[in-house]
Amino acid sequence: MDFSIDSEQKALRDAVRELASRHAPQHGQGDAPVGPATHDADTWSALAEVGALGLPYPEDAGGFGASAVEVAVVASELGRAGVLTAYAESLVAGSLLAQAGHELLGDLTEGSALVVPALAEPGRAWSLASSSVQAEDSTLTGRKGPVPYADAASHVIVPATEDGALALYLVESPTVENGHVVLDSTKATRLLDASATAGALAQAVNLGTVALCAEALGTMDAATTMTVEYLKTRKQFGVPLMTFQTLTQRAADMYVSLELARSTVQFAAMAIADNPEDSATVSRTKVVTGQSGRHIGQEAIQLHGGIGMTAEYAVGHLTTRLTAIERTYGDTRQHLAALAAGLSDHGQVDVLA
Amino acid sequence: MDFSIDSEQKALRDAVRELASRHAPQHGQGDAPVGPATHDADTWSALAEVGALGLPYPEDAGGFGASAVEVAVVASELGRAGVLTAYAESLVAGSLLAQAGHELLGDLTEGSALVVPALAEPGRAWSLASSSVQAEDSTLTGRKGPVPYADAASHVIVPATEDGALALYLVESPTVENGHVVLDSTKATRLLDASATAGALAQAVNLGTVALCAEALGTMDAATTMTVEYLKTRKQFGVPLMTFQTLTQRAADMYVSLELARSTVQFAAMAIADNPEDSATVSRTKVVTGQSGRHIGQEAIQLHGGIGMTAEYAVGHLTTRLTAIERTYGDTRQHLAALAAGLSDHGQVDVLA
Amino acid sequence: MQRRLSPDDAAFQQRMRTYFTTEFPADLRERWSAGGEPDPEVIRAAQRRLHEDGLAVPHWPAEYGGQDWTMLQRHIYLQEMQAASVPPPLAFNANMVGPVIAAFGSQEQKDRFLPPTASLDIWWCQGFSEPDAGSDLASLRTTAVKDGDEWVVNGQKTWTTLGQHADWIFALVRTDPDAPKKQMGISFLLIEMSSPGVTVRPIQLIDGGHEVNEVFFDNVRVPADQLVGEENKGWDYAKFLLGNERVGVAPVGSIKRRLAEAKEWAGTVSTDDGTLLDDPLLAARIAELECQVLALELTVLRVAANSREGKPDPASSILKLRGSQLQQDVLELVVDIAGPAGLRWDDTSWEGLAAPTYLNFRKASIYGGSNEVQRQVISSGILGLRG
Amino acid sequence: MQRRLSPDDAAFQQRMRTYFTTEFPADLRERWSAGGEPDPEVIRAAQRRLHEDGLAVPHWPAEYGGQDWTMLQRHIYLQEMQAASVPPPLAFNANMVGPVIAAFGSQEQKDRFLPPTASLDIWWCQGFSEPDAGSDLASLRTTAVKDGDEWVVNGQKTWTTLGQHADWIFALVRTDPDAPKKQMGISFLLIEMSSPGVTVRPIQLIDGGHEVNEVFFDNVRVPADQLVGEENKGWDYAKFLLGNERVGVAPVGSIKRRLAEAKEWAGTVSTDDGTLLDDPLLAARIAELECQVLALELTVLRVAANSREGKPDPASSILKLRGSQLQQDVLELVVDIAGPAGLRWDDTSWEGLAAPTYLNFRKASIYGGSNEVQRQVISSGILGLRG
Repeated sequence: MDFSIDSEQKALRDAVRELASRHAPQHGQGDAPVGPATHDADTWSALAEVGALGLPYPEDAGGFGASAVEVAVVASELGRAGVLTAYAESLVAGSLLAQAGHELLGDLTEGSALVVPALAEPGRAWSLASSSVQAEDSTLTGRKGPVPYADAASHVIVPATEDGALALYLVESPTVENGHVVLDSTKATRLLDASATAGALAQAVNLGTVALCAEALGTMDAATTMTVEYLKTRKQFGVPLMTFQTLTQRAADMYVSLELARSTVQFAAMAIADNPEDSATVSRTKVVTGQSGRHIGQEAIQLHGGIGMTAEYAVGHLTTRLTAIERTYGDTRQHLAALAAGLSDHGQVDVLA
Repeated sequence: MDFSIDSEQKALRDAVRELASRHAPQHGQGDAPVGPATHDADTWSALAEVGALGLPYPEDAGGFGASAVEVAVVASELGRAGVLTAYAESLVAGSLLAQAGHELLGDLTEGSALVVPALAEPGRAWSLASSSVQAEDSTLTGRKGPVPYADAASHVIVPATEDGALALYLVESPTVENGHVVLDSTKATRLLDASATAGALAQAVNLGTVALCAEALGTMDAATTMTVEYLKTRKQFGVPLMTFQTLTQRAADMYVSLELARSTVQFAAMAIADNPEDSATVSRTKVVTGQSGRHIGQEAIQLHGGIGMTAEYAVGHLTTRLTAIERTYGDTRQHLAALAAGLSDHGQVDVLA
Repeated sequence: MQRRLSPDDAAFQQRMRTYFTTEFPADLRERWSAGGEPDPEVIRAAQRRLHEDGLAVPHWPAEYGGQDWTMLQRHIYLQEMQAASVPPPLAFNANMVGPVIAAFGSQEQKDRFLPPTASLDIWWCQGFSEPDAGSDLASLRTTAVKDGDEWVVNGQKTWTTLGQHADWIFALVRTDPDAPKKQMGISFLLIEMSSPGVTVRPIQLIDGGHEVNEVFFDNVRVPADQLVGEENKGWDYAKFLLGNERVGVAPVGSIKRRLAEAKEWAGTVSTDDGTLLDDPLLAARIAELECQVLALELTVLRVAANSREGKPDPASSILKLRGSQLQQDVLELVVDIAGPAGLRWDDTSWEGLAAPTYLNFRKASIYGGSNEVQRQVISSGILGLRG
Repeated sequence: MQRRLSPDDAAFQQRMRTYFTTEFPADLRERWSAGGEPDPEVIRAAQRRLHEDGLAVPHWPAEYGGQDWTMLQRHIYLQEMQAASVPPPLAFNANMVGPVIAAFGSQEQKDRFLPPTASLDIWWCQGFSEPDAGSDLASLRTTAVKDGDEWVVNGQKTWTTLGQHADWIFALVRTDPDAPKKQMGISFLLIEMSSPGVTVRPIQLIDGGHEVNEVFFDNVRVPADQLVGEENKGWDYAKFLLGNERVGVAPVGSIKRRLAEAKEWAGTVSTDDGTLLDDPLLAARIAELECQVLALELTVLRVAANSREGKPDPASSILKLRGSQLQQDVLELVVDIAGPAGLRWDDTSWEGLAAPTYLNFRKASIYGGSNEVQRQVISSGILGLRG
């Protein structure tokens, strides 16, 4: 058990930090983009250039043979700078391509293909267990969405029902309407059959979830830092806000939430590097990150007051992103329910193994 | 909809307040009784003398023809003074006797009989739906408990299984071991048969629960008042504690919790006076009271610091009582689950009807 | 104590329900119910119609459109209006500047301003907050200097909600910079937005909307008869305006409506085992919110009956504090119900509006006196905890 | 970063587990595991045994019984000890006065006190808090006045945990009443409880137990060589004592054991549909607590690796704050699992101990630096928020 990062990981962190600061959204007087991001090809190319897109895949599959630990380093820096990208989506897709041994992975890691998974469905809660898309004769019919970054994607990966079980398909140049992928006897390539799909999806989404949690960690870190800075500099009633103990005690609680999330996210990255199927650790991390993110996101705005609500100031955008992350790849309630179903599998949660 | 109390109710409140202050536990240097109460015959006689024991039953059944509103007035005053009695238990029993038309109700209201319900069972969560006690030929066999005040009770009322359904029985001079009622072919009188038992139990426990919630309200009121007083008078770092905004903001939150509970408890008393079967309102009140009671009980000790932990000081005893009330007649989780099952019965919760 | 409505109040409730659900224009209700950024035309049309029917400003003096209702009746009116998704009368008019002019204005001001204020022929906005003041409202810097029969106003206001639609602004301005306390020396001034020197800059919020604005005053000349009440007494009027209401402080009806909608929506989202409404954890959370909203509504009813009308009232802080918390909790629930569908924002579906609406209402615990200020009012004003 | 233990650490873990679960006397573990008021004989016997086996004071200097372990190994040791319900070495000896004497005491004091402190042949208690001080420890009033070769002590201490069993007390006393700051002029004095003039009065807590005491000093004469370190530097030693540990501040192992027990207990309580462990709301709450305990344990491990040993350390405040909160949350869960059975208190069943134990541990967020003090340390010591 070792939480320290090595010199290569430090170099990666520094490179991505520099990259992220260059591509960070510019706020200031006037309107700014709000809400879900659109794909930015420049940022994406820059990520490809530093090798961030291929980190966790084996070298023989077209990746760089690093692990989820490096992925978390990258995602945290993106989160800290408020840079919104399809990083988590690309990781889910990449993991699936790698598990299928598909050659598209090379294009993905180079950034020339943007591949995203199409997992959500209209009118349905988050679930990996079923899909209303039907597969027949290498064609798919049905509707998936909303699919983040579908508009910009060169390919999507779609779980589809085939003979009553789930299989995974790759669709090139998908038809997208209002963020939804529309499939109407659409030609598709089968990536994985029913025997491999559930396990592959679980592993891929574990990786994507850890990336999201790491992004959330960076986002929380930035929100906490900005809030502390604001309390130090902003004056009210003639004195700095940090004179008000009721505010500083709440900042202390934010910091505690942040540090708990930090430990858990770093551990989760190590855990799935060690065992990609460790969904229980991923669920616990999603719960801790979700709760810390909600706490920090809400308090960051509240302690800033009105300025925190504005698109001209960064902190509200961080809360926006934390809000979205908590509802991506299963929300806190769903991960708790999954963990509750497995309570009897263990006495204590073992960390030191 | 009217929350004001009339002059008779005021007179009752003043009489019970005076009584309660006379019978309130005396704290001070040295040991004090802690935890669950034992029956105090003097306090009980005093309650009988002011008519508190017979309030909610019809006059023709041996009661005083008042309602749950008056019961709540009495219970709140007992709670405020920290006087622990079998009031809620006696109300559950009395309601059952009244519904059965049993003559023992007269002795109960006079205080000459102490009748309590035996509802809990070893190894079983709170439930009114079943009983492992078996009824056969007017005898009961099985074990109930712990039964608060069983040691002092002249009679207990026991739900028992008879031909696969629940019926209610009255047992005189019960055998009690370690607070549990032990029945071994014990002679018993049937109060209500299977057709009437479930409804009667629900009504009776509704009444007892409102009394408990009203007691909790008085308890919270006292705990909040003591905490505010402590913040005003206690000095630290050379200044009164109320100089610390982080403490006064928390006192404000305690007060909000108290006032929310006050409105809800008073409404619940009116609601079951109007419709004794309104279990949804009772469950909502139990939830609000449970949450407010936990919040206020925990904060009262925390804001007092060490002194709040001692048996020499009243506030910790108030927290002890709030802790017990939250787990009596179903805890917050169970009442929430019951309400969750009924969500589709209504669009909004209607108050103004 | 009495749980039931009296026959009179029950009849009143029925009358309100009938009016709001059958007589009031359904298209206005639908456009309001859809959510998203408020449409000024909907607000205008709704208030005109309410005013025609005597229901825009029932708590005003009778001669200017008021009704002689009890506090309970005012609660019923609000509850039924919100339950039916009727756009409420503009708060700046009906609950802020109107009552101030009615209580402290000259007869000329009343006659000039109250009728168009009630009918929304004048749209008012509020000029209280300033960039460097925040919760410390009294340290405002916008000045008004007397010059003959006019005041010359210079300075800047911010967080001016819907100011871009407004015809007039009621503003706190410093008229005596030498007053011994900062709360003294402030006056309450009515300023036409079309006056030369007034500039409005909309501020974008994190949900993308533009409901608040900065308002700049550059040598704006304001006729002296537009100062309300006494010179340098503006702080008293502002306190009156911010704290004199117990009814309507907590948007109970809106919260209840949204919670009922949330249940409906949860019933439409399928899960592997049924719908979200069958999920025990989600259902328990909804049940808990119903308990808490009940407690809030009952508290509104209970304290409203003992209202000290016309005076700043710390009990209203309980309602403001808890009302904003519960409103935020219910909107957060909706984001969870929307789930993955809420990751895409749009202006038309409940899922697409869920996250921006939740984010927008983080303002509820900041604007109009932050939750921290409300706790301060409770601890000092009710509990007597003075640090 | 590396998730797995190194082979060395894994072997160490196995060695500790084997020792605590098979070599350490089972009867002591059972008597400790039963809960309720601590039995001094169990504590004495356990620490003697641990000391014999070199496991009572592993973080002390090697010459006095310490082991040259890493922070991770110390965490593993504590975790395995707590998981096996082994009574931990008395904190006043092992974690408080021992390290202070080791760091600041004279060689004579080390030789005289450290061996019996490690073996619990001296049972120490703590004389810091006073009735009128509370969180403002530095305003203590107990005085020590030099008289020849002795200090004469007068005053009163309170919240002295297990003081009724103690042989010695380490006390903060005011030796210079004229010091310019109240933190100056305090000394750290070792006093034998059998000295004439020392009186102990146990204080009953709300769970009925008597684990804390008042200690009165009436002209108690203390030899001058029982003053630790420098005169008037006692405040520094107290700060060292209260804040120099990251490992062991949060009782992670105990919390985990209790949570695992809670699951077992929940599985024995039948409901209308199965057991409490099948109840979705209760199960989700347990799962949530497991997540939070995991986050705490990982934080202990992460920050322990960067420990600034020997200096007051604000990171330990995170662990103290969150450790006490989670301990309280888990004990509250047990009260809910006990349900109606917990309404009767007894000393023998888990149900009967549930409520008094929960109530007893409300102290965890008050004693040893309240949660408010910990937040203050975090906000000023880590975040630099100085009001």
